[in-house]
Amino acid sequence: MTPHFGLPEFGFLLRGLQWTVLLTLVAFAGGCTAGLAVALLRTCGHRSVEWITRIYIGIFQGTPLLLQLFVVYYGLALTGLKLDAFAAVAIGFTVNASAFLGEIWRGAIQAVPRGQTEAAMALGLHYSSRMRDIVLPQAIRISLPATIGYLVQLIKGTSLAAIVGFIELARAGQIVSNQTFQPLLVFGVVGAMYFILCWPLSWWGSRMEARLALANQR
Amino acid sequence: GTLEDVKKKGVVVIGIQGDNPPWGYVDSSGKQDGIDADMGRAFAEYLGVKAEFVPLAVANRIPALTTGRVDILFATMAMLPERAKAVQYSKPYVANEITLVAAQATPINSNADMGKYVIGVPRSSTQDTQVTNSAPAGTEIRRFDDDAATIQALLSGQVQAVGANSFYPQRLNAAKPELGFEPKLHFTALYNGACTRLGEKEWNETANKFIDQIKSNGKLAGFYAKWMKAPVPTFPESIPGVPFTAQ
Amino acid sequence: MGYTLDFSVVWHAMPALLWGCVGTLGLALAGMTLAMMIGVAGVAARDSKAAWLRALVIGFVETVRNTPFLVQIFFLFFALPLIGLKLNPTATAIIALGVNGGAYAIEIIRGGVQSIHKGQVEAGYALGLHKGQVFRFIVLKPALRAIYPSLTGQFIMLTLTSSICSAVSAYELTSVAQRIESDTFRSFEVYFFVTFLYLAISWLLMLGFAVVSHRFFSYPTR
Amino acid sequence: MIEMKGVQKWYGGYQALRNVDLTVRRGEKIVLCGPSGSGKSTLIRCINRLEAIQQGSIVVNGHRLDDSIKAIDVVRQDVGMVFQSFNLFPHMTVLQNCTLAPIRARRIGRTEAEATARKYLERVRIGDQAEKYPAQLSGGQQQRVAIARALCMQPKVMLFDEPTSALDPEMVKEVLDTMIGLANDGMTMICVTHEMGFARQVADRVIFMAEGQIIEEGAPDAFFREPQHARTKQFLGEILAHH
Amino acid sequence: MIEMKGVQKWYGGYQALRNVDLTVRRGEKIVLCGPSGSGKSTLIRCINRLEAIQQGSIVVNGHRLDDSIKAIDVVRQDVGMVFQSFNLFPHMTVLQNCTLAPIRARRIGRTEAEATARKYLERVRIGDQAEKYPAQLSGGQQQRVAIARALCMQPKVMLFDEPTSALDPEMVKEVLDTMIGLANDGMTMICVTHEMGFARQVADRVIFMAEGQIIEEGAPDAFFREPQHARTKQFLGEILAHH
Ligand SMILES: Nc1ncnc2c1ncn2[C@@H]1O[C@H](COP(=O)(O)OP(=O)(O)OP(=O)(O)O)[C@@H](O)[C@H]1O
Ligand SMILES: Nc1ncnc2c1ncn2[C@@H]1O[C@H](COP(=O)(O)OP(=O)(O)OP(=O)(O)O)[C@@H](O)[C@H]1O
Ligand SMILES: [Mg+2]
Ligand SMILES: [Mg+2]
Repeated sequence: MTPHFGLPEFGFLLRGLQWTVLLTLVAFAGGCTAGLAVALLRTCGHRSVEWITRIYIGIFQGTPLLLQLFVVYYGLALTGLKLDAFAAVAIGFTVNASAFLGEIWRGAIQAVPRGQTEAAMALGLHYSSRMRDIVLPQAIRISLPATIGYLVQLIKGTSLAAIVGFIELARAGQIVSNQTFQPLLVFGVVGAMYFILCWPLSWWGSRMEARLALANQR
Repeated sequence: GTLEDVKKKGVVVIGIQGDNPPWGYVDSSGKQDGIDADMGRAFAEYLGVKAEFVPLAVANRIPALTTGRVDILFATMAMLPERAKAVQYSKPYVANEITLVAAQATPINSNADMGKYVIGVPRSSTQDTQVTNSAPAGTEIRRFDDDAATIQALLSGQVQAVGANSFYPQRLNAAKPELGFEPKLHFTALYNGACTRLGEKEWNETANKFIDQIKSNGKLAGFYAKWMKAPVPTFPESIPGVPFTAQ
Repeated sequence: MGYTLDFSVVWHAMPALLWGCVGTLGLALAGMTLAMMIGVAGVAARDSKAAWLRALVIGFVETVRNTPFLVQIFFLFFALPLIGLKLNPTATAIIALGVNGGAYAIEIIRGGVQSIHKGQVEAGYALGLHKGQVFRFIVLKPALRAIYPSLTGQFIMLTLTSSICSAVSAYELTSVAQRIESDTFRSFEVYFFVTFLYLAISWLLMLGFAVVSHRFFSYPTR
Repeated sequence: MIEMKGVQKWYGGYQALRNVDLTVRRGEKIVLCGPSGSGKSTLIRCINRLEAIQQGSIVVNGHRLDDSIKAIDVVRQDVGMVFQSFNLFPHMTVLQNCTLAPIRARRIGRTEAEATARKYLERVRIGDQAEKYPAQLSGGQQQRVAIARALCMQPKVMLFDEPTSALDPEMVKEVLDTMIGLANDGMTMICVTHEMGFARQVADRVIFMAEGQIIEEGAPDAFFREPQHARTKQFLGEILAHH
Repeated sequence: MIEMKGVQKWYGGYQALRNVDLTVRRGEKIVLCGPSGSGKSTLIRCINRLEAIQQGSIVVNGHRLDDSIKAIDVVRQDVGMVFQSFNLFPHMTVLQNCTLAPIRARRIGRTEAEATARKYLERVRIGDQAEKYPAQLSGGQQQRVAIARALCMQPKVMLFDEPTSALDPEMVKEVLDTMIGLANDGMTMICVTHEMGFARQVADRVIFMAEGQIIEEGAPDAFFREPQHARTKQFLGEILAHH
């Protein structure tokens, strides 16, 4: 009845880890796409559009992700749009990520010196070329550390998908802990797994940040 | 969807608990197991479709049903009048006893004694309702997300007693036999039923017919022997405030 | 499906929900205070001469930043009793929030100190000020001003993170909401409204931060 | 070539240009000077519509600048601009800096664009640096790349906004020499600068601005020898005092 | 007043000062010039111990600079420094900038410190700006505040590191005038600058550095008229070419 924490349990956690990775990838891909749109709208120059985007960002940054998932999961179901849990979570994470990434990238776009845009305009380049060839490549470089930082948040945030029934890493940990009565060991292993997933990213991010800071000093 | 939709799709979506052995839990190989899982599989077989399990946290069971995310709940749903206002119960298929469990050394002999201790319960569970109603005013009741955290809280000493179902002692003693966990107070005997949405007659009738069938053909006795190590008890003909059939 | 929205349950539960807001704000503010203390102490330790102390701080920061809050708070709640430290859920929650926020604060404050132009520090030394005086009078205020947005942003996140403290039965808005939901089964209405309450809390906090910023950090820059 | 008439420009409540009239003939070289904040940058930025004007008209090479995207496009392709702070694109090599606009805006093929770019890079004596990134060049080299980049669009007019003032003293000369070469080739130029040696050497006219207005103008010799206005005298006095 | 003997300074493996000897008498005014990277800043930063030296000795006003905090303290109170980029404290008003060090380092009372500060602010003709923040001032005004701030510590020597090179041309004069005033009052000064007019007017000696060494020195007239070294000639040629 009460197995000890052994290989099968470890395997179970690993399967949870797979879900964590998958959810992260989906959320990040969705968030990047939508976030780019948010960032562009937020810097488009039309007062009203910028304000609407700003409120959108404010709402999703100002409420817990946990509750956003609840509302998406139950709220969309009420409108008759009955998505499976995966789609609901994907939408929830995407929307949340788009707000955070949108804000990060807005900052980066605005951090590209104004002279760059002016030089591009003076050369007769249009908005699409200015963004694609001049501003975004530089903005992405500037925003990379923050973007990676957010990716780490996202990985950790996927633990909240448990509330709509996903057995991802954190939930798997709870289940195993409940079966084995070894919470410290189990949460230790779970924590270590998150750490192994996140730490290389964090490390990469801070290295990038240090390099950028160095480049800016010059 | 409707019963017809389900049959057409060939899959019935069943809400179940994911981490509450031996009722409903996911085992280490990722398979849904427990007495509720066996019930669910038997039900799917009865319909002639495949079973798809959605593991739900305690607090999500009813919303998942009412918003149509699952077709039916076999999810340790105790039959309580206030819940019957939100969901349609079937006839009972399993019995459960709600008690207050503490270590042997903890002297609790009456409801009034609960006031001296910190009591843990899983939030929004039957235990929560029972302990909240029986404990003297001012008792410190801590509510956790699920049975797992509640049991953990008792084991780690964060609480001194927990509102328990029939299986808590067994699991607590497996973890720390030296403390000799035992039921101190008996609150109520409860019966669990399958849940469908209110007003959906067809689902309710089907569930009842299914339960009648496994009671008579010995299948339920098999589940009981496997999970409860006990014979099937006699179920009441009616429970006040909890209709078994859709009006 | 026949589900009609009914927000009256939310209305009836209003007092309880508002008390939940108070609980959340209390946890958040206490957590921020602790986080700030850990942050400042951590920055000092991070640049100390003792290698072991630096390694300790780095290890602490990396561990906290790379594991989920849920795992951290579980660990604190179930592990601290093993060493005989049995804290109530509120204390656990505050410590968990403080430790989590503190790790981020260390990095943010450090960035702020580093962002101060070297010339400022040199000008201080050239005027005959000592190391401590240079930090207190010349570095601190501009550094705090530089990091104010990220620090307060992190504190807003901390406030939202406190919703996870319901997992160890701490008293705050989400746990209140879950109680109400389980009494009424009106999940969507309750969660929708509670989401709105969080929005109000975080916007209120932002307003507060803006006022503080205006009061203490409003000197003109180019 | 360029005709500004009654141009008025406000930044919010602040009037940066007051009723400016200016005509520049083809091939003419104009040097614009004046105290800081007098509106020199604003004036030349209006010519290629980096700033919109509120009143008056600007006609460049026969095209009247209005709000239409088309007019702006045509004018920007005819007008090259060099900034004080170079504004090279740091993530592109020198060659890419020079070919981007011809390829994207003029829709010229890459091979042709690169050939043109190399020609102009040679012209500013920096042909061997084509594969480097801006950060790998000295300030003077960067500014010459910026000039080549503008030339690659084969503009009819070149605008310079204090092209040497961000340079170390030792590098000023190489940039000025490049500009003198350009002037000798007959390019129409408007140049904001305080390099009075340069003004003497190439300018057809020196224009002095103060407080958003053109105060005085004249051939360099006359302008420096006997400035008419008190404001001009004061300014020239300060500029030349400690040289 | 200042005596440097056999000073050697390394940044890691790079030697920034090579065997520098320099004696400055009380009241003497020295102008230091030389190409970028030649070690001018490094030299004067060693004098108030913003940089530590690896070999040689520096004696300032009778105090030998060693690693002791006390020696550093005494010397820093005797030596005022003005930086190229002003380095005013942005979160303090002009007056607070000027009183901070007297109050904290010299432990003078606030009233007295403010009186002194106002005196020196008047002296640099900026007394009416005392309540403003640095960001609200022009570059020239900021630099004058920086000078006043240094003077408030009543130093015996003033070091200037290219005090005018971050300024717009029009503002250079006001700062140079302030420095000339200071020189005429008899302050001992070491000044890194390329303002040759200033050097001619006030310097007792001009010192030319290259590659971490003092190459040549002399009275300004002789120095500019007939520099001895090829390196000096080349440098002066470039500096003076387009003026
Ligand atoms: N984007 C802007 N918003 C508001 N005011 C501006 C803006 N750009 C310039 N100004 C103001 O317009 C006036 C003219 O500015 P402009 O840059 O044209 O001066 P300038 O003659 O080029 O000076 P400088 O020699 O310092 O470059 C200045 O007072 C300036 O403060
Ligand atoms: N902190 C440092 N670390 C390493 N090298 C340095 C440092 N500071 C200066 N150097 C090097 O020492 C040399 C002398 O620098 P210094 O700043 O004294 O030159 P400078 O004569 O003042 O030049 P400039 O006219 O550009 O200010 C240069 O080659 C410089 O790169
Ligand atoms: Mg300008
Ligand atoms: Mg220097």
